[in-house]
Amino acid sequence: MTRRGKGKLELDPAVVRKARSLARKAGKPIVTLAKTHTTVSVERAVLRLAGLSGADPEGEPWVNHVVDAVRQDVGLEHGVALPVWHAMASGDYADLTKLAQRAAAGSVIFHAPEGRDATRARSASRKAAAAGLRKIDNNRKTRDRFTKKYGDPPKPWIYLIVATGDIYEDMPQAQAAAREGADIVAVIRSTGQSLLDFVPEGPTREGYAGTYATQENFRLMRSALDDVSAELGRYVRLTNYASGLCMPEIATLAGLERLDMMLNDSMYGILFRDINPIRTFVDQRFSRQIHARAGIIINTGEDNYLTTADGVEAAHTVTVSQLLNEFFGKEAGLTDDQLGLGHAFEINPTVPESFRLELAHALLARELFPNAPLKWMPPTKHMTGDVFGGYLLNGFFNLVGSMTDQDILLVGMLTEAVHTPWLSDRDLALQNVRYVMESTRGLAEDFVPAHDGFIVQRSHQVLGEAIDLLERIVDDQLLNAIADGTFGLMKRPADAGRGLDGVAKHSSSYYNPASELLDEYFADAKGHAR
Amino acid sequence: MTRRGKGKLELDPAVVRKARSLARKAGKPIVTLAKTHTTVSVERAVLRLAGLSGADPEGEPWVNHVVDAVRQDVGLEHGVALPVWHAMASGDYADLTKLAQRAAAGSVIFHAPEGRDATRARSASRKAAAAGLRKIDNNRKTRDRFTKKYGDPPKPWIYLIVATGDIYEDMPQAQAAAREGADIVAVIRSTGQSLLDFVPEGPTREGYAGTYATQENFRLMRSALDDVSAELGRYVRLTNYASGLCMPEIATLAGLERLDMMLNDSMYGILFRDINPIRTFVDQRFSRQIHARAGIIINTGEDNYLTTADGVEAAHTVTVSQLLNEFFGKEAGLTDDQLGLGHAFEINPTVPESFRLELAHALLARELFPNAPLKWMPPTKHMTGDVFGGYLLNGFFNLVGSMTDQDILLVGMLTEAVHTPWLSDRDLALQNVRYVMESTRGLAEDFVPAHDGFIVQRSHQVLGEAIDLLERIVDDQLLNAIADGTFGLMKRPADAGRGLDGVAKHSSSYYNPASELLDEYFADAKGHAR
Amino acid sequence: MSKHLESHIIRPYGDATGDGQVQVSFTLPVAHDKRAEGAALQLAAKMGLEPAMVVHAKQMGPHFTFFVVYGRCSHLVDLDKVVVMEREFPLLAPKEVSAAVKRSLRRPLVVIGACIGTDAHTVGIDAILNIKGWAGEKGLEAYSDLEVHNLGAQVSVPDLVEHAQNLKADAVLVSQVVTQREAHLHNVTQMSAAFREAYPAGTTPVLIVGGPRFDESAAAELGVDRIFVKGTTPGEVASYLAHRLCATPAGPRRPSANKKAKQKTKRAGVR
Amino acid sequence: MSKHLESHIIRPYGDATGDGQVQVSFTLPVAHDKRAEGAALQLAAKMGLEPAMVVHAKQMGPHFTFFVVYGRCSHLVDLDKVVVMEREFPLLAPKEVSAAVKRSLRRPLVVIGACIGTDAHTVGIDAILNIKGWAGEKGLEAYSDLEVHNLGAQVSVPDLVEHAQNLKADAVLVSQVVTQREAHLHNVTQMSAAFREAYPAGTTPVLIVGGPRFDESAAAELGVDRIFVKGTTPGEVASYLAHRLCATPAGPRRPSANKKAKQKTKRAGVR
Ligand code: B12
Ligand code: B12
Ligand SMILES: Cc1ncc(COP(=O)(O)O)c(C=O)c1O
Ligand SMILES: Cc1ncc(COP(=O)(O)O)c(C=O)c1O
Repeated sequence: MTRRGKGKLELDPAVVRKARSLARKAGKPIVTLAKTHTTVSVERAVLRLAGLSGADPEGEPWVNHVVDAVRQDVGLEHGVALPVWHAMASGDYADLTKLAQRAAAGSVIFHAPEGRDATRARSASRKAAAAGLRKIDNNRKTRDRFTKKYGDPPKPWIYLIVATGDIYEDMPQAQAAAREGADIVAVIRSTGQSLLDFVPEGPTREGYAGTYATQENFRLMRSALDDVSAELGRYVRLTNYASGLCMPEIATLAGLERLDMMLNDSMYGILFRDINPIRTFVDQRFSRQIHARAGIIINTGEDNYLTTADGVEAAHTVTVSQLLNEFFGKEAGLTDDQLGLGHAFEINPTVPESFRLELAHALLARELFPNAPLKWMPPTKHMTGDVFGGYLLNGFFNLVGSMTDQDILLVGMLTEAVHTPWLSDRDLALQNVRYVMESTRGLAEDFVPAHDGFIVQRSHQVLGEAIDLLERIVDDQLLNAIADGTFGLMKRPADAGRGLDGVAKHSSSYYNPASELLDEYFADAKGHAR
Repeated sequence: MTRRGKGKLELDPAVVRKARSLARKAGKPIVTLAKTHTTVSVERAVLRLAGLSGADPEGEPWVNHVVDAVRQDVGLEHGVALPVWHAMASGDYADLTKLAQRAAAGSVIFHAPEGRDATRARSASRKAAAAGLRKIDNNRKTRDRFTKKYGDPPKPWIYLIVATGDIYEDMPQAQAAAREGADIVAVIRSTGQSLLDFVPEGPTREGYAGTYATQENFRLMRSALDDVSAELGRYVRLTNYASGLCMPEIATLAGLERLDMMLNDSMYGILFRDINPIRTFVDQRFSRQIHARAGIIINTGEDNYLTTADGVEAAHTVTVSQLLNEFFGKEAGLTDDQLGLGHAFEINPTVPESFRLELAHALLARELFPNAPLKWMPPTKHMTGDVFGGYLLNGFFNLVGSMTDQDILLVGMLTEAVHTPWLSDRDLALQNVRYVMESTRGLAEDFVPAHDGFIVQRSHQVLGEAIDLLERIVDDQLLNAIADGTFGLMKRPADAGRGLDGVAKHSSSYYNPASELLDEYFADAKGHAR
Repeated sequence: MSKHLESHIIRPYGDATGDGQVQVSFTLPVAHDKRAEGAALQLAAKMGLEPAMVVHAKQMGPHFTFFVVYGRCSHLVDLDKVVVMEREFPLLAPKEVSAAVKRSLRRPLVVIGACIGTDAHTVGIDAILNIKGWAGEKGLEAYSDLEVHNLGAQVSVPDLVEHAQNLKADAVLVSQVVTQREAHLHNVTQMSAAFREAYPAGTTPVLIVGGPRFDESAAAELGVDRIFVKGTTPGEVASYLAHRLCATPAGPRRPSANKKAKQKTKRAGVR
Repeated sequence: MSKHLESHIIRPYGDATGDGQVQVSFTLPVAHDKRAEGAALQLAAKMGLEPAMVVHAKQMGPHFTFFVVYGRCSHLVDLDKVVVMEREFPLLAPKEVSAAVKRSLRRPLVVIGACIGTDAHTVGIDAILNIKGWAGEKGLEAYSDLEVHNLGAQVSVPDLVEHAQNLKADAVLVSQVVTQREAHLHNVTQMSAAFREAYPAGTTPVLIVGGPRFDESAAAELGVDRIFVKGTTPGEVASYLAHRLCATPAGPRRPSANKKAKQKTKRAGVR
């Protein structure tokens, strides 16, 4: 195993340490920013944690009604917890839903409580949030029980995508995928959900090129997979996307419905959805704290950079992003085994020695993050309508996965350039993976990059370029680097992009019971660690 | 490069030496047998070398008429040279063809000359044969000139098969294949030609699943390839089959028409065509002397064993056959760089670690025969109608070729289980090879089988089994081993099989000018070597 | 050789002229058994494959089977009946485009581009617009007399129209890559209708859409002026702009395509 | 789920019931250009693919282009119209076969096998005959009351007939794997005719042929009693022999198949 010890790339530990400390330097200011701001979605997440769900007849969620109302009356900067639970204490509302309905009707006026009122509201809200976190903790225990009972599948875990747009079609397809050998099923979202500033409600039957992420859809799919897990005697994991404008809420719902992995990248929303950077980073930290608490493995999105930038030229931006995701993730309480850092097989296959370059990059990630469950993503950009050539390319992608000992393998489709996967595409893809994994099992031990050879030199070069870039980022600040198009060639200034208006700087009296509980939890988690 | 020095498999030189000396022991008696017998085809080859070609109106070649007539009159045991050139001297025949026509008409009676007649016939026949060998020598020079002029393509040489059955369809297809990237074009033969005890004449337009091997077809195809070689500035080699009942004649025609490689296995005819073992070994030695003289690279047929026997269980029979082919080849004057020893990717792909097993076997051949232009053959037996899976499997076959540094790569077809190759099958196959070779170029240097690991141990095991088998063969004689079904599970007793009646033991007065000249040639070739 | 070029009736080619050989694969919603293979052959026959061979059949789950079939296709292809949409404009070098713009407009030609709807696939439109360009050709931003505004991804139709008006766009370039449930057709039809609504008749900017799955000949139905498909290069687009906008500097500029579409849409005849 | 089993009219399935999606690939003898892609679409349309997309086109040499096409196939498959040839005999265990032979023949049943013509593919016939067997089932040589003679490869028809007569064969098993230019059909027809010629009418041994590319239902045309195809196991063949030769020990043994074929062949009516 390459996991521990010297490593095949002869990376200099000092250099690696330097890369990490640069990432810390670059990330620190962002963390401060995140700690001193809140967003509408963070506040809505608090209410969801406290048990508020459902929507009005038009489908606008109650959490949106409440947060908008509070904001109108007292602004966002104090957080919604105190005004809301103060209102609960003042008025006679059976529960939060009643309050929400009345607020929606405009018949509630929120105040920022002071003194003893504030104290009372504070502890009431803390109780409510704690109840939500308990649910999350219990789900984590349940998952642990299942994985203990069934045992975990061998690595790499096979990751398959389902995307009919209709949750009731998704369920049988997901179960079929599991029977065909999927260890992880991801339900990709409808295009555009990431730009909605609310989370749709209930089961949904139509989306474009994906299915809406809703609490009910989460619940339905998780129970469908629990059934098939029992049938197969293998715990099948469920993945969705904590990204877009509702990242914190979706993370919370994932915790409440026992999802197992969430796509959750620190910059994807900024770069690929033009979401405001500050909004993203604030939402990011909260959602990662939730994921940490829920024992959810995050999947980062470095693969996406290589769909817009070149797989060779931009290789080091992947490394930089992985280091940043690692820093932000750990700062938010995620452990190594929750960091599903992403990378991809996206080099133009006509580049000479492209396969060795892929090996160099994949092995670099493997050795930089020996304990992270790396997510290895298949070729997409260079897939064409030549489905035969595409099938071959996916085989060589699988081979890199086997030779460099990746943990999560997203299965590539021969029809990537043609359509969203067909039943038969998926079946062929799984046969491809199975052949490669079985026939090359153990080959990693015979893969020993020549000392100072092509692969070793390339990996050192990429790490070097990553360090140079991190230094530049530290100098002119990460936000500016993003603004200048450092990642994926996208220019995203900090004062532009979607959702900026949903961001507020904490007032001196800001209070968020969820954050408080989460901070305490991780504080003494660290305590124990020491 | 793995070619020289220690080697990745840490093979013990003493063990390797032992394997070779056992092969010599096993082969020696066969060589004696071959040196003391002749066959109708050997004798016909002498006449072809002396310039006799053509056939009667029914298509029966003149060489057959003459040899049959001589045999009738004086038997085969003295060889045909003396009776024939004695007849030429006695009667007034413009040339051999005239003699043949008269012999066919039954109006020639052949005698075995004595004394001065014999001496005269001997030198006349020697002159005639020498003229033929000069043609062959000139062809060799021409080839050398071309390869010097164009330069040889990089290894591995891409080997493609053409098989329309019609030489006039074959020519454009072969040129197309060359333009698509083929370095070697093989025209496979019509089924059943190997069982004909004569070589068909002239250009042919119909064969089953292959095209007849005739002198004219050889000439046409070689000149078609000369044209495309000039066009591409790359010398494209031509391959055919020196096997079956007419092996010596076909070898001779190959030399006379400047073919570059010939399929020529010491046991294929015995095992897969049920040709009598003695007939085969006698024909074998003569044809290999011709190939040696002509600078033709032979391709042996170990791949075939694995189509009837299991790729894992029978792996060592491949090694044994390679060692025997090497011994017989060198004894007949072939140099290392003329020994295109065969092996194949025929392990059941569902066998765990099958890919590593293939690597072990391929690397063993590579390191046992560091200077032989090994011929690496694609999967056939385990190819199915799943053309996608087949395309993938061919990719992994190509990868073994790249990682173990093979010299001649026979390109596999995704439709192997379906039909003889289509134009598009060949084009897809070449794209497959190109991707694998380009993208993994140099990967061999990163392939270092773990010390005492799976691959090393497997290769040692196979070599060990090969030695055990060779010992058994040495004990109970090669001919008996063949009779007992040691190779390809086929039982072939020495006193059965086709063509036995065409074999004769030399009489004390046996004379064969071609053999004499060839023996002298190699004798002083060895002389120079010393 | 030449016969290949002359004969106008052709058939698929396996390894001999006229053999008509083709390969087909598909899934049928049945478990794998003899009947299933018969069903596969029945379908092949209906597609014109006779004789046909099922060379591979693999059951997937309890209710589906994947088939690979090879066979001789009886259908003929008549090359004379093939209708191809030839490029209706000359290919110009960047300099020539700029010259044409200068000559006819005497001001920069204003181009805006975007991915509309929920589509976030910007690589295609960027390939056309960004300086970096595509397939070795620089993008429109590199053209001296073109003023390019790239609005990026997931732009709503109202925003697009507003920008077009504020920037006085001469041409609007829209990309659509996601085609599930015909998303690209819905979005484009909606977009072109919105422009006709927002602009006085005949003054709408030139509407150009592109994407890998469009049918080049569907411009009229979609109410746009031109459709570009897979493999488009920036130079082609620039040349089209010059052809479309700089040929007749004075003359009115209402694309016949819009007329047609107008009649279709509710708002037909609005003045 | 159950609907899958009930509905008798089905369509190809891509990722939704009824979407009719299929994949096709073929080569056309034309250079690659717009017209060629149009030609590919024309062929797809004739095969019933509409809409169809050319997703890949690669020119091969100056005169050929390879295409990959995806599209919606309009054809329906009617499962009720599928004719499957069901096994007409019960599968017996080796013991049962031997018992049947003992009972009805009171002597070993003599079987000879060979690859005829120039075909040298013996793996198939060996799979059926050799003790080693196939797919976990032992071959006929392992059956106590079967006397098996495997003549191997490239046996000429006259030789085969001669052996059959000398060995008093009850059944003759012939394998044909090479199918180029219909070699397998020619050889088998020739073989069955030779047997009818050599034997008094109605006394010919049971003629069985097999190979991966035969049509199971073509026995009558080829003048043989039974055809076995891809995936045959020794047990099936042994069971058929018992069924065919041991069912009616006394009764005459002229397969109707031969009758039919007789009328076809020149020598019909010879007595
Ligand atoms: C890169 C990519 C992405 C990137 C996009 C990054 C970015 N900023 O663009 C990322 C990773 C973000 C992504 C995400 C998704 N993607 Co995506 N993606 C691709 C991929 C791999 C390549 C597309 C590409 O860049 N092609 C290269 C460009 C240059 O080609 P092009 O777009 O055809 O453009 C050329 C021509 O069409 C033309 N052209 C295009 N537009 C225009 C416009 C004008 C005006 C003109 C003149 C010409 C023109 O000129 C260009 C140059 O020749 C394809 C698969 C593939 N290999 O094709 C999938 C693919 C397009 N994606 C797909 C899907 C479903 C998605 C998701 C919706 C999945 C999900 N649910 O999460 C998401 C969401 C994105 C969204 N909301 O739209 C599907 C679409 C299926 C379909 N036909 O409906 C595809 C086909 C993959 C698949 N098989 O499932 N994707
Ligand atoms: C092994 C093999 C060989 C071996 C054969 C060794 C041997 N002693 O048999 C060797 C290397 C010698 C060989 C040579 C050639 N081969 Co070859 N060979 C194959 C290969 C790879 C596998 C065939 C096989 O063994 N299948 C496994 C057996 C068990 O399956 P099966 O034969 O179908 O038998 C089963 C059933 O059909 C049935 N069955 C079969 N026969 C019978 C008989 C009876 C009575 C019954 C009841 C049942 C039955 O039961 C069996 C068990 O289920 C195929 C490609 C492929 N993957 O299929 C090519 C293939 C068959 N060969 C082919 C060709 C062209 C040749 C050559 C003619 C090429 C040449 N010109 O040199 C030569 C010459 C041989 C000759 N004169 O016939 C072509 C045939 C094309 C066609 N359809 O016409 C194929 C398809 C490869 C290709 N795509 O080109 N070949
Ligand atoms: C990291 C990451 N987040 C989110 C998404 C999903 O995109 P959206 O947020 O638009 O659903 C992706 C898509 O691949 C992704 O890679
Ligand atoms: C070594 C060898 N000789 C000869 C042949 C050709 O067979 P035949 O002699 O029947 O033409 C082959 C076929 O692959 C072969 O491998």
